[in-house]
Amino acid sequence: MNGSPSGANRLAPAIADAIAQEMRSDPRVLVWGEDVTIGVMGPTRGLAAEFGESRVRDCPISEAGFVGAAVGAAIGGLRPVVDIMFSSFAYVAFDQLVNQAGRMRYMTGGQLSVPLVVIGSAGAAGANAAQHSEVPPALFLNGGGLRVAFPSTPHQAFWLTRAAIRSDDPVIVLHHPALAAARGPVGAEPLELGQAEVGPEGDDVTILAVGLMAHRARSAAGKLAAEGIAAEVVDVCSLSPMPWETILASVRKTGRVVVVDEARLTCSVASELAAGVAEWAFGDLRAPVRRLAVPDVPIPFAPGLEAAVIPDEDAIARVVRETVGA
Amino acid sequence: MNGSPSGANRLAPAIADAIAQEMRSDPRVLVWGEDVTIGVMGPTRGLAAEFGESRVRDCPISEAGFVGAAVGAAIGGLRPVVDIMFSSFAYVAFDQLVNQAGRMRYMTGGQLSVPLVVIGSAGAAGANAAQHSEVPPALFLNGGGLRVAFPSTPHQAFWLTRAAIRSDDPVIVLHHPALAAARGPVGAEPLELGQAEVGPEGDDVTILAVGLMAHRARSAAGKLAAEGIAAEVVDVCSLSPMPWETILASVRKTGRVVVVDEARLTCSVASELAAGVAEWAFGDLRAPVRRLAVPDVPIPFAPGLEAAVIPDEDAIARVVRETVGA
Amino acid sequence: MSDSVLEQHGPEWLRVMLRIRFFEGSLADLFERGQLVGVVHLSIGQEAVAAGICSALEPGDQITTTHRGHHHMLARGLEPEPMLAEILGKATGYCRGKGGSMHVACFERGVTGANGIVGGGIPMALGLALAAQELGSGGIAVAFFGDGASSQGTFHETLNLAALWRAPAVFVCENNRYGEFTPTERAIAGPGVAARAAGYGIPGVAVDGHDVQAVHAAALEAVERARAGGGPSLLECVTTRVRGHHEGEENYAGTYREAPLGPDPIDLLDAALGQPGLRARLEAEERELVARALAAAQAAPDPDPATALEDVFA
Amino acid sequence: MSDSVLEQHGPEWLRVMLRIRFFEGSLADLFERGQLVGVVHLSIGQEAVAAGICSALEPGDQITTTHRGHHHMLARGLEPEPMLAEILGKATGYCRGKGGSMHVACFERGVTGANGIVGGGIPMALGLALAAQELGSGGIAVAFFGDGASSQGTFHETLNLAALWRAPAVFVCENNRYGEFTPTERAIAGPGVAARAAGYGIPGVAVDGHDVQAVHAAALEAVERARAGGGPSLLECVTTRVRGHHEGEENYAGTYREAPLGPDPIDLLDAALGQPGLRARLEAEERELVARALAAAQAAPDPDPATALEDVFA
Ligand SMILES: Cc1ncc(C[n+]2csc(CCOP(=O)(O)OP(=O)(O)O)c2C)c(N)n1
Ligand SMILES: Cc1ncc(C[n+]2csc(CCOP(=O)(O)OP(=O)(O)O)c2C)c(N)n1
Ligand SMILES: [Mg+2]
Ligand SMILES: [Mg+2]
Repeated sequence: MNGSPSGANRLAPAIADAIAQEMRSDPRVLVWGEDVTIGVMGPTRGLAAEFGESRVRDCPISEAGFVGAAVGAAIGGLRPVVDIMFSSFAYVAFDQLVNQAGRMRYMTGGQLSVPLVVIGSAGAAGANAAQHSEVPPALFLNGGGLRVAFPSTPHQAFWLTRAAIRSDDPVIVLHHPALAAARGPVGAEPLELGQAEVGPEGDDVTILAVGLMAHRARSAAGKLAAEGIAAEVVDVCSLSPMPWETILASVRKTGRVVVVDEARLTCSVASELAAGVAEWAFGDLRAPVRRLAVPDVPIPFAPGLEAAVIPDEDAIARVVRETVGA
Repeated sequence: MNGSPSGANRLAPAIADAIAQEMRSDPRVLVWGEDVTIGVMGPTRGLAAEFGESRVRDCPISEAGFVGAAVGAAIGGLRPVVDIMFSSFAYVAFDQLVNQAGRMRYMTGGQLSVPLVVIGSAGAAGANAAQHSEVPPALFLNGGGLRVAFPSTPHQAFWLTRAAIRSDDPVIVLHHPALAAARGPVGAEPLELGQAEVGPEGDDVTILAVGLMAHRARSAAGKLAAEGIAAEVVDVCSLSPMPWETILASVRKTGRVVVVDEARLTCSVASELAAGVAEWAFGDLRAPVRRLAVPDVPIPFAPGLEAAVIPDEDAIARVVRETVGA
Repeated sequence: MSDSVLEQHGPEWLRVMLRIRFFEGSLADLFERGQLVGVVHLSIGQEAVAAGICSALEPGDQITTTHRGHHHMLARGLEPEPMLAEILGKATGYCRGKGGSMHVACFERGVTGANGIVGGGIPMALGLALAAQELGSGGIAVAFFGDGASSQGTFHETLNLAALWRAPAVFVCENNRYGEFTPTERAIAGPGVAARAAGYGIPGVAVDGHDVQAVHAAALEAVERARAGGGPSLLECVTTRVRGHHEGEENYAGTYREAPLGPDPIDLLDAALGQPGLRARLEAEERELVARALAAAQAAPDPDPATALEDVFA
Repeated sequence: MSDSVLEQHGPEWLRVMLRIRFFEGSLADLFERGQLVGVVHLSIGQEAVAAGICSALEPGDQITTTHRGHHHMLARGLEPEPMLAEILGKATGYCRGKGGSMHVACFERGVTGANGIVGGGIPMALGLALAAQELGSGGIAVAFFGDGASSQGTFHETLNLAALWRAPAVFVCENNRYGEFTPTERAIAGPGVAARAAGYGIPGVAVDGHDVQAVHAAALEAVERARAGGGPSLLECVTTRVRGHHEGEENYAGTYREAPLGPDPIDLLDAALGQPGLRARLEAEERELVARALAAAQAAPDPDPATALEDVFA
């Protein structure tokens, strides 16, 4: 390992730096979105100053239109990076993402590539209420044809954004608003789409988690270590391709699994992970795979209500203890 | 059990008859959609002749607009039934379904009801290709706030459509195009949202399936019976509420489970069912829960390709045999 | 506008516009002091649109509004206390603390809902109008939305549907010349929002949204047309967003080009009324009313966490 | 239109329009005989739109089209054999049998894609135009879509974006006076599709889509404007859908009100050309060409089932 490839040491700036570096080296990379010149959400902040307001282009509020245009532009030889702000705004462009971007290569028998990146925040960050707190990766995964990454550290954010821009496939990059200012170095070792990060390591139980839940899982693991429970956290920062080998290797070692998700439980990534583990590592399981996720409710506004539905460190630790005791 | 409440003996007409009966008894029920007066997809055929072209209203091609209007109309005191044709057309109205219809009661603290029904076909029926063969229930379930039903027989179709129209919640009713002409009586015993149908019964293994897959599971069970394997099929025709009690009761009896789904595997209903079973009936499982679903590809056009990705009777029987042998 | 209209409505307009001003001002204060959760988008400067339109409505009518909708709700007659309680996430809020600033609603009083999705509430208003039409209630529906929202597909789809079906609806574009930080002319091609009505064969009128009299006159015409079965209209009210897009934006937005301020709608109305002393009296009353509502809302209990699981389904 | 344009393009127009007619006719026959899988939407009667527009394009340009797009593809120069192979689900189809009738594409030859989602391809064409603009290729993009599609939100959003950004794009609405079984006047409020262009400040022209000369003249103007940096245009070509919405519709659609037939575009052109013998010669050639292509496509192998798992990701 040599020096860091990025001076960014917080998550949203690490995304911005990855975009900037790709823009410098590849003139086909450009940025579209609402107020991306100002960079409301963070990941595009500062880019307009360097690359100008044509290459970093503010769009009218018409997500289906400009996401669809980005699909066409990607097919036509550009590599658009669209900041859709809150990932739930993708719902108004859902057909363009799932049924167009996600199908074009296949429907044309491999003729077309759609090297499109869509960046959006995912998760609750304190009183944003139901329409601005969504964690929608399961929708993109079941929708199909899309790559999905959800980094939880600046290191992951930098490398996965870079990999997303270099990918010839459409990639959704999610980032958690509560982690925008999360600090950490960008390491020299690249991370590719399809890789997970493991840490801390442990033999007693595996915690599978993403985004803010990965952060909380690491905190819970620290707490549990003090109690003598060695929890291993697999941060599934890439969801498509899903890093099954890393996940199953950890499960085979520990025989116990807790999955934590900030999405609603039903048909979630948590359920996918639990189902895969229970199908492919059944013989290694010493306890049921427990899922800890948001109950099937929209995210409420009041901070106390919001906190009541989203798994926290204590809830994670409790379920891990139950699983280890099982 | 008395006589049948419906003269319909095929699936799509059973939906139409349920709508007609509700329209007769409740003037607030009306039907919107593209060419519903002609009834392209079946579920609205014949209604315009009885109820007129204002109450059965053809809409311009603007799904977000008229689904959104139906949300407003439902809030305002009507009970709109929207035929969206192919359920994948819901992707252009996804925000209105998930983020509006599915959130309004919650966001308003229970002030508003959205008694809306959206009917759409789901599944491949021979060479409709990627954009017209979707099976999207997982998207609605993870999206949240929506009830979902997917009947596989005229009986289920009649009763679940009736329950959907009478429900004060937004309900998505899916129907499989390959089953539109499926024959069968409408029984006198009502079926409610949240109920599953079990049959054939069996002690060796449980097959969980929906829609066309439930049909194929029943055929496979017949074949397996001849081999001495007693498979029990749970037709999960209601997906929200999910009939967990019925499902888990069957699993506790058999200890072996195969889940069959016509959606892409990742984050599918199959994964949800498998995860739930593996979490809540772990101690009863004598073999891993196997999932049989569409691999993570769009549905291809050519019939031979389409058949290659969708589980059929033989594949179901094979996986059941493996599970029973495990 | 005849003087009698001004006489009839002027004092109430002034009262409600002051109420909005103080209400929103109190939120700005709370934000400043770090006592607000979530994001708030204030409507200071846009009071005349709310007052002018809502005073043309009847109790049975419904409105849908946006992330920036407190003024519409107050002008529609919602109570400051449960509104503030909602915005503070209290159990006594209109939505039991589940909605917050972007989702305040009171159906009973004709506010079906605000919306966090730009353009999301436009079709809903059409549906409310169609329900009124179908049920013969005599009611109409008004969709409030921003200039930015007029670029959304739902705007186009809804106007086409509403025009085809002669829905008793009024579509009010509150053009404050910005969508977030993007000036309208960089977001809307062509001659402007009102001009798009012609494409649907419905009336499209632009008025000075600082001038409550002008807004009201245009609203009356559109509302009467809708109620009489004459179909929908598009009304563009050009106004000024005084406080930027949302409180706290200076943390990242820097100094973007703000559009020139228009006249203060309250000053304008006050001058037109020419009743010395009225403003001062109403100011005192409304300042007091908002202060009392705020104190009560602040003293209200937080929601019981168990209620987070309620209200998803019937 | 000057006679020299007719002289220059007339015979090729006639040839391609006949090719389309025979191509589509052969599909109708196949359907009739139960030899077609899936659904086909035929373009018989609409040949002049395809011929008139595509003859105004250059090789580097791109088009997006719809569920009803065979005519555009043939006019753009795609080969009948791999098109038919695709429609028959064969391994030798342009899309290896994965796309079928609604998704034929050949990017190399300037057909980015058809679309099964009404309105879905309109923004894609904008993106292709912006890519050409950005990469300085000199190319333009054309979005073909139906009258029905003009009610979709993507139409509005795309026109606004294209106008704002002066995209080198031409938006061609092929108004065959029906969306499925709904006549246009029951789906489009106001004065019509072309009139909506004014709302975006771009040219909007309606032409007789049966008349290839009229279509071509309007196309040339729009294409030249786009290529010269003058921004997008909206072109409405009023035409006739001769065979209904899709083959086999009589199984359920009954006799709905069909719009009166317009003139046959091939007859019209033939008469304008006034070259006795030309049509008969081209008919013989094109009938033969399509027959040979069909025979070859039918003889082609089915795709290997294993290929179903390919082409999802790079
Ligand atoms: C679909 C969607 N896209 C983007 C946003 C983010 N957003 C919130 S307010 C806003 C600007 C809206 O502008 P306008 O409609 O003019 O309303 P104003 O804020 O000026 O009142 C944007 C882009 C959103 N909430 N929803
Ligand atoms: C989003 C969506 N809604 C509905 C349909 C079903 N559908 C297929 S073609 C069609 C009519 C399209 O009409 P128009 O745009 O005029 O094209 P035409 O068929 O006349 O060529 C409809 C409604 C669809 N494919 N996609
Ligand atoms: Mg604005
Ligand atoms: Mg048409």
